Amino acid sequence: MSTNFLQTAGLTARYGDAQALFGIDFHIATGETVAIIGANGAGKSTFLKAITGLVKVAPGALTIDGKPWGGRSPGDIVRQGIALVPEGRRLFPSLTVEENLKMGAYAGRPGPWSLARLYTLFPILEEKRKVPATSLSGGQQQMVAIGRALMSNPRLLLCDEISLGLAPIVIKEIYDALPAIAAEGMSVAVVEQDVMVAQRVSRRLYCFQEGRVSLEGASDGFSREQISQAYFGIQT
Amino acid sequence: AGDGIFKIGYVSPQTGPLAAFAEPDAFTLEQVRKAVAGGIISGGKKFAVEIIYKDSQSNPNRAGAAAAELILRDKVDLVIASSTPATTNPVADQCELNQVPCITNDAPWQPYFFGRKGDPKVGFEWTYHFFWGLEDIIGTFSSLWGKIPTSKAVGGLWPNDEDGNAWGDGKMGFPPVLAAKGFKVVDRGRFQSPINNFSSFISAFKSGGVDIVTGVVPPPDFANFWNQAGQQGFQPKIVTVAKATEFPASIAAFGERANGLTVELMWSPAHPFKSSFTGQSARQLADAYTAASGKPWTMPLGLKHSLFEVALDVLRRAGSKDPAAIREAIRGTHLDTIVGPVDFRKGPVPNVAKTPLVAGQWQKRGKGLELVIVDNSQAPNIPVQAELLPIKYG
Amino acid sequence: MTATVIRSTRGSQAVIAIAAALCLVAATLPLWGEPSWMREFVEIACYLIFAMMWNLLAGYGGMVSVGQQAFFGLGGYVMLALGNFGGINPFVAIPLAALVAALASLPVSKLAFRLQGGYFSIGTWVIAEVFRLSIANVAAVGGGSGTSLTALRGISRSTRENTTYWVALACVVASLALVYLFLRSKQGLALQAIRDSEVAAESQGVGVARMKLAVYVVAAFGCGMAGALYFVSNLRISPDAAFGVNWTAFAIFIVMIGGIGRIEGPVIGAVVFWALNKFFSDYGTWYQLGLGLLAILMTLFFREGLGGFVHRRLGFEMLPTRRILQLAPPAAPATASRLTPEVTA
Amino acid sequence: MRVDKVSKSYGTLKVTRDVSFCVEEGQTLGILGPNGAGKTTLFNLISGDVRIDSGGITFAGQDVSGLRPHQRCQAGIGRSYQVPHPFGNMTVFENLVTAACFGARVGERQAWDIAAGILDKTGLLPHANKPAGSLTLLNRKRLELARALATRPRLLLLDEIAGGLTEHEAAELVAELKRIKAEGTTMIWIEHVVHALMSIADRLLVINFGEKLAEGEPVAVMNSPDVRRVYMGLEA
Amino acid sequence: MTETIVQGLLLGGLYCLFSLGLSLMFGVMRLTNIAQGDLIVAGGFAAISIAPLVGGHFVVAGLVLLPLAFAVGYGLQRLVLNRTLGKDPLPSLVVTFGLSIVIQNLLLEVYSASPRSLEAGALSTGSIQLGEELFVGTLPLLILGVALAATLGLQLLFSLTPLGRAFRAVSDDREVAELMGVRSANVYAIATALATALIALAGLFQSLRTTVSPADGPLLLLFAFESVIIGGMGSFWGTFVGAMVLGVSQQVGFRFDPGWGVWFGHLVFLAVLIVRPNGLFPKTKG
Ligand SMILES: Nc1ncnc2c1ncn2[C@@H]1O[C@H](COP(=O)(O)OP(=O)(O)OP(=O)(O)O)[C@@H](O)[C@H]1O
Ligand SMILES: Nc1ncnc2c1ncn2[C@@H]1O[C@H](COP(=O)(O)OP(=O)(O)OP(=O)(O)O)[C@@H](O)[C@H]1O
Ligand SMILES: [Mg+2]
Ligand SMILES: [Mg+2]
Repeated sequence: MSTNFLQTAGLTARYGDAQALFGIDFHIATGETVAIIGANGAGKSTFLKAITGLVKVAPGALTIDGKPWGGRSPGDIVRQGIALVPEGRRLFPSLTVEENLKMGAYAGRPGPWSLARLYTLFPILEEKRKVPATSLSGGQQQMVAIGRALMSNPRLLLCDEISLGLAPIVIKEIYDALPAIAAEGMSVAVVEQDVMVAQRVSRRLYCFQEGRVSLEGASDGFSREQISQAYFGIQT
Repeated sequence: AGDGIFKIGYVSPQTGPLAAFAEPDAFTLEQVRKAVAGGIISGGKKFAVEIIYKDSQSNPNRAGAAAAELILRDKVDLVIASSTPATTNPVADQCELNQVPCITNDAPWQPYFFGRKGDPKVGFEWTYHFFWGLEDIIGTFSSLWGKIPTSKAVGGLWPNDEDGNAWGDGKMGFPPVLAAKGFKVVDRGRFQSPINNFSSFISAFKSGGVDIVTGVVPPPDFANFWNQAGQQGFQPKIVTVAKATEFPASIAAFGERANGLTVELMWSPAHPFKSSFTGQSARQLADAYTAASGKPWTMPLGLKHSLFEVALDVLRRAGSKDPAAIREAIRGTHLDTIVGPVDFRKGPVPNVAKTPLVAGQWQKRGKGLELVIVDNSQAPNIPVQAELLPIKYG
Repeated sequence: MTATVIRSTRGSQAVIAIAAALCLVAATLPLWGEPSWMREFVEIACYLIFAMMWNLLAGYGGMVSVGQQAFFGLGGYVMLALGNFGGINPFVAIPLAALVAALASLPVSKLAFRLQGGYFSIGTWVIAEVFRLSIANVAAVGGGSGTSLTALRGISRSTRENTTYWVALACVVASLALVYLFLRSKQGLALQAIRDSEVAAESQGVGVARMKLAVYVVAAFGCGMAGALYFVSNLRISPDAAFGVNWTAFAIFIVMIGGIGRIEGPVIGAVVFWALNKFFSDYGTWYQLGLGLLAILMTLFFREGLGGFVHRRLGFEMLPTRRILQLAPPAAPATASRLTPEVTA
Repeated sequence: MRVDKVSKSYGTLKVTRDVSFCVEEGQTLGILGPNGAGKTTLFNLISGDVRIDSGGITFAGQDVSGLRPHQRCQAGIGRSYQVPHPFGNMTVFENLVTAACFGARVGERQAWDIAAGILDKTGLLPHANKPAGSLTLLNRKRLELARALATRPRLLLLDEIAGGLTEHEAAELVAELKRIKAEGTTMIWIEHVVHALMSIADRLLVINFGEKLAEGEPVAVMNSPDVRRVYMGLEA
Repeated sequence: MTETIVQGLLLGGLYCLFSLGLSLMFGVMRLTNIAQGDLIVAGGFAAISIAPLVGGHFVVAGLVLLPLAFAVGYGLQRLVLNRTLGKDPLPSLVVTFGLSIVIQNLLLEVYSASPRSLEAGALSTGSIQLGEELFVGTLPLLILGVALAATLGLQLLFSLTPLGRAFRAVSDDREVAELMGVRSANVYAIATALATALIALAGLFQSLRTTVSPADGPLLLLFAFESVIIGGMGSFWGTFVGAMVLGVSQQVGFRFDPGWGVWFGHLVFLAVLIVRPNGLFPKTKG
């Protein structure tokens, strides 16, 4: 089942005059979980933004189901079934928990995920559904962010540092939920600073360094030294 | 190459809130230009006449700038202007400073003269004005209001502008004269126009037993007042408000509720005067205007016409382009115009000549409303056309 | 390490030299020119000074005010009061009036600075309205009807006109020089830094609040001066004329045409405005409509303005405020031939 | 420089809780902690960009907690931002001149010399006359450091300036910082690149959830089990 | 005194209609519309022009006007204002200011400077007597009712519908909202369209209650603006209350002295600015 339904080839991206990505080759198959690691500013978030259309890329650089999708609007991409859990959660502060979740369904993609199903996955959210999303604890906010992305019934879920600012115990909780989420054939790509976590949850792994892929392969195939090398470009 | 050409600069509020005053301008200018197409004879020489027309945008600031442009750039020999002190005063001030003769009208002479800080003993050197004064309007109005029985309590609507300040003035304006004539004045003070709520006025008028409302009010403010009076059940017998009810267009906006409103009348087709340069009677002039523009007659038509009558008469007598000669000619003016005789030698103060004033009422005639003369106490030579009727409330 | 810093180019020096020569020629205008030219100059000078101040505020200080007419009108009224009641020569009263406007801007800033962005704009407008309505209720200066400047009566027309002209010329040159030197100075650096990032400017030791206040006060001073000058030449003042929002409208137009955030912007804009005014102002409504439309189009499609366009075309800035560090002082003859080191430290 | 029990909350989120520490003159303190632990916030509190809710900050014997940021800068606290805030429309040189003029409060001429000297030292000289907005991220980070130096600080706050540097560049940076340190400047450095930090810091402070987790001698701190678990994500 | 307050509240109803559009556009786009007042006046003139075409009744004119205004607003945002949005408020300010000048002069050209009003028939003078000396005009009461309904409607739209969620989401974080599939350009255009419809409604009532003339716009803008700021930015009930406060303040000012009514309204606004810079009911986030 290794149909690479999403693929990038030589993807470059820039912010104004500053180039952030220098030719990323990346692919993910249906049902696969892939991790992206790398130091601060390596370009991981930029890469996810490029896939979701927040950063403009050349049309041919991004293919979904073999068709070029680069340079399309974020709305078009989300309707293709690609959802992003953005870095720093970025919930809508003036919306309640439930409204935030409903915003996720704005694109109207049909699929298995509904409010009811989310509430069974994260029961705490049902309890808190009427409160402003930003009054939740960090971990609960992250659940909302993931739930919001799931509400669009994606084929590919992109998670940008969902462990950021969370207690290790909460991180564990969230990552434990991932397999259940991915069980129905959803692909998942996680960006993670914590290498151990990344290695544990993913099948394959990309390491970014300065806007380039410095390491790629099966997650359990690397030694810590190899990863450090790719991560910082130096020996620890 | 200016020899042999008299240049007249004309400032008027073509646009802005006062634009209604300039409505007949196009017609008047065409008429005048046709009349002087062959030039005029002055001092035995033939002069062409050129008229340069500038817009004040109803803005005193622009009016002054326009006058300055006429004087300095276009080098006009004579400046004329009309329609409210907001136009006449800045224009006249510019002329005075630049030593150019100037004739204005259509603004009561007190706001013109005292508004410009004129001294009745000295007067001005270069600038002349003809119109009626507050004494006329107070006289006409009080005579008008005596025609039917009322409580004799008068409510004042005087805004904080050139006219309102003069009319409501405690020394020169309405209040002292009315008090002397046995009227009780309810004056809540100058209001800042535009104003959209008159309820404080209305309740004061009601509690003061006011039967008569007067003032000099821009049309939008009066519309507010009149609607709110209706809502609050305030039903004065007489409403004599200047400005707001002078123009057919603003009257049309009030619809049925304009019936019975009274207003000062400085010119109408019924005035028994003739034009000094077209020979038309007032009626003929009005008809010609309606025929040419398709609009009903309006008071500024006569006033603008008379302004040019005086200007041309002055230039004919001046004999040369010398400003001093033109000024002397203005001083010596004694002309029967379409708004009545203009004589600068008599005036109440130097530089001012007075023209007659009556009062009129908007009365139902056929389908529409017509402005008819109902009081001529200050100008008995102008015949009354109808009886004053108290305002009827349905 | 000793740094060589270039602050002007041949081109910009030429611009300044030409400008200085023009000023000298202009100063003799009363001897050979038409009175109407002087009159036009004075009027456009008022617009120019006002627009320069607006540019300083909006283009450099990031404060888009729609209420600068408050200080314009105040300047006019203070000049009038000093002249008519204080017996002070109105020409002497011009700087005094500007000073009063600057003082008045201190308390006003306390209110206005509570609002940001668009709300600041309309808030300043409300404040200008308060000024207008307050003055309109002062009977001594004619209330809503306004009054005439009588202090200049009795002075001959040519003396009055020539003096007004010279004063206007002096005001323009002084404001231009002031703005130019200000922007070239340390303070200019701080202002640009604030425009780029307030947070970072603050962390680099720039007192942002004080700097903004300073700009606001200077702008009020300039606007007050423009107002006093305008009404000295116009001789009649009324609240509607003095505190009308159209002053700001024209300033915005002039600055957007000339190029916002550049010193020469208002100058270019004022020249264009003068030309448009000369040829089209008789079209009244359509003229104004055209100005509004032009401002919209410039903002949407040509935000750099004519000044920016000229700068790109000429390849040098007419009135540079930049500091160019000369990289290899002794060598690089190619650069040295184009660039003239002005100051070496 | 001493920080005394400072706290800060954003709404209900307590970002800094009763953190106290002090830095001796001439010393270098390294700060570590997971993302969102409140490190940058701590800097914001010290530099005055954000007001403290409670607690006090004393610098060189003077209580600075009531001062505005620019006053603190003039008092000798210089800082760089994690997300660079260059004055984008000004040249790199002018960025530094501004900092020197207002931060170090020197005259223009002297500021030029300071600026040129620092440009030379930080390797930004070739970019001196470019608009700062056109720099690459790496150079922007260099500019952050250079600009902070131009204020002639006695205490330098550095927020993740080594992130994304190659091994060679990081080594150069460390060398430069060592020079600065040798001149007697006190430094506080937030950094995820641990080995760089270790090579210069006299002491380490680890923050987690706005609280002090560990403080002390670098090697000891890094070997403490709490830190290994929370920060490195290593099961100790 | 009761009368002053009642009249003030009725006046506030009109001000509320003036200001809802401003509040809506700022809430969704952070866009300050300087042409607000002129658009109100244009709405009034449009109603006056439409009325005779549809048989003269203002209700019918309103029914024609509202969808028209909606379309105009949509186009305005799509074609012009969307290009001005961004961190820098200057472009949108200059463009709406320019728009204000264009509208004023266009109206002057088309309708001349003469003030005009819309015939309301018996409604314009009808009233309900509440006390011995207390009359409440039917039309002002109707306006207050409509203002209340419009405020309630907007509040419900914002809090209960997907569109309202999209409005708030785009306002909070445009980028993430786009990630959810929200087309922000479209959402902005709908917001402006709604605001313009409200503006037209305000214009219709203004021309019914009094007259409109091309130069009226700026003052209406200031009243609208003051209502929004007094109430606190970004909350419709706040705007409603702000309008009431402004109406009552002006009325109290008029009672004190007719020359100082509007002035007193401005003063209350400035006082609120000093005492509560974020308005009486600021929107609390997070
Ligand atoms: N909005 C932006 N404007 C300009 N440059 C940006 C912007 N966002 C990111 N960058 C730059 O692009 C590069 C890649 O950043 P990105 O956020 O993708 O890194 P990252 O790998 O996600 O880092 P982190 O671990 O800190 O999240 C960096 O140099 C960053 O500074
Ligand atoms: N202005 C703010 N409003 C609300 N919350 C804020 C604000 N600034 C920071 N926070 C929150 O405070 C917490 C600490 O942020 P801070 O930037 O100090 O983290 P950090 O330790 O510097 O992380 P990193 O390593 O990613 O730079 C985060 O949860 C952040 O979301
Ligand atoms: Mg990232
Ligand atoms: Mg940080």
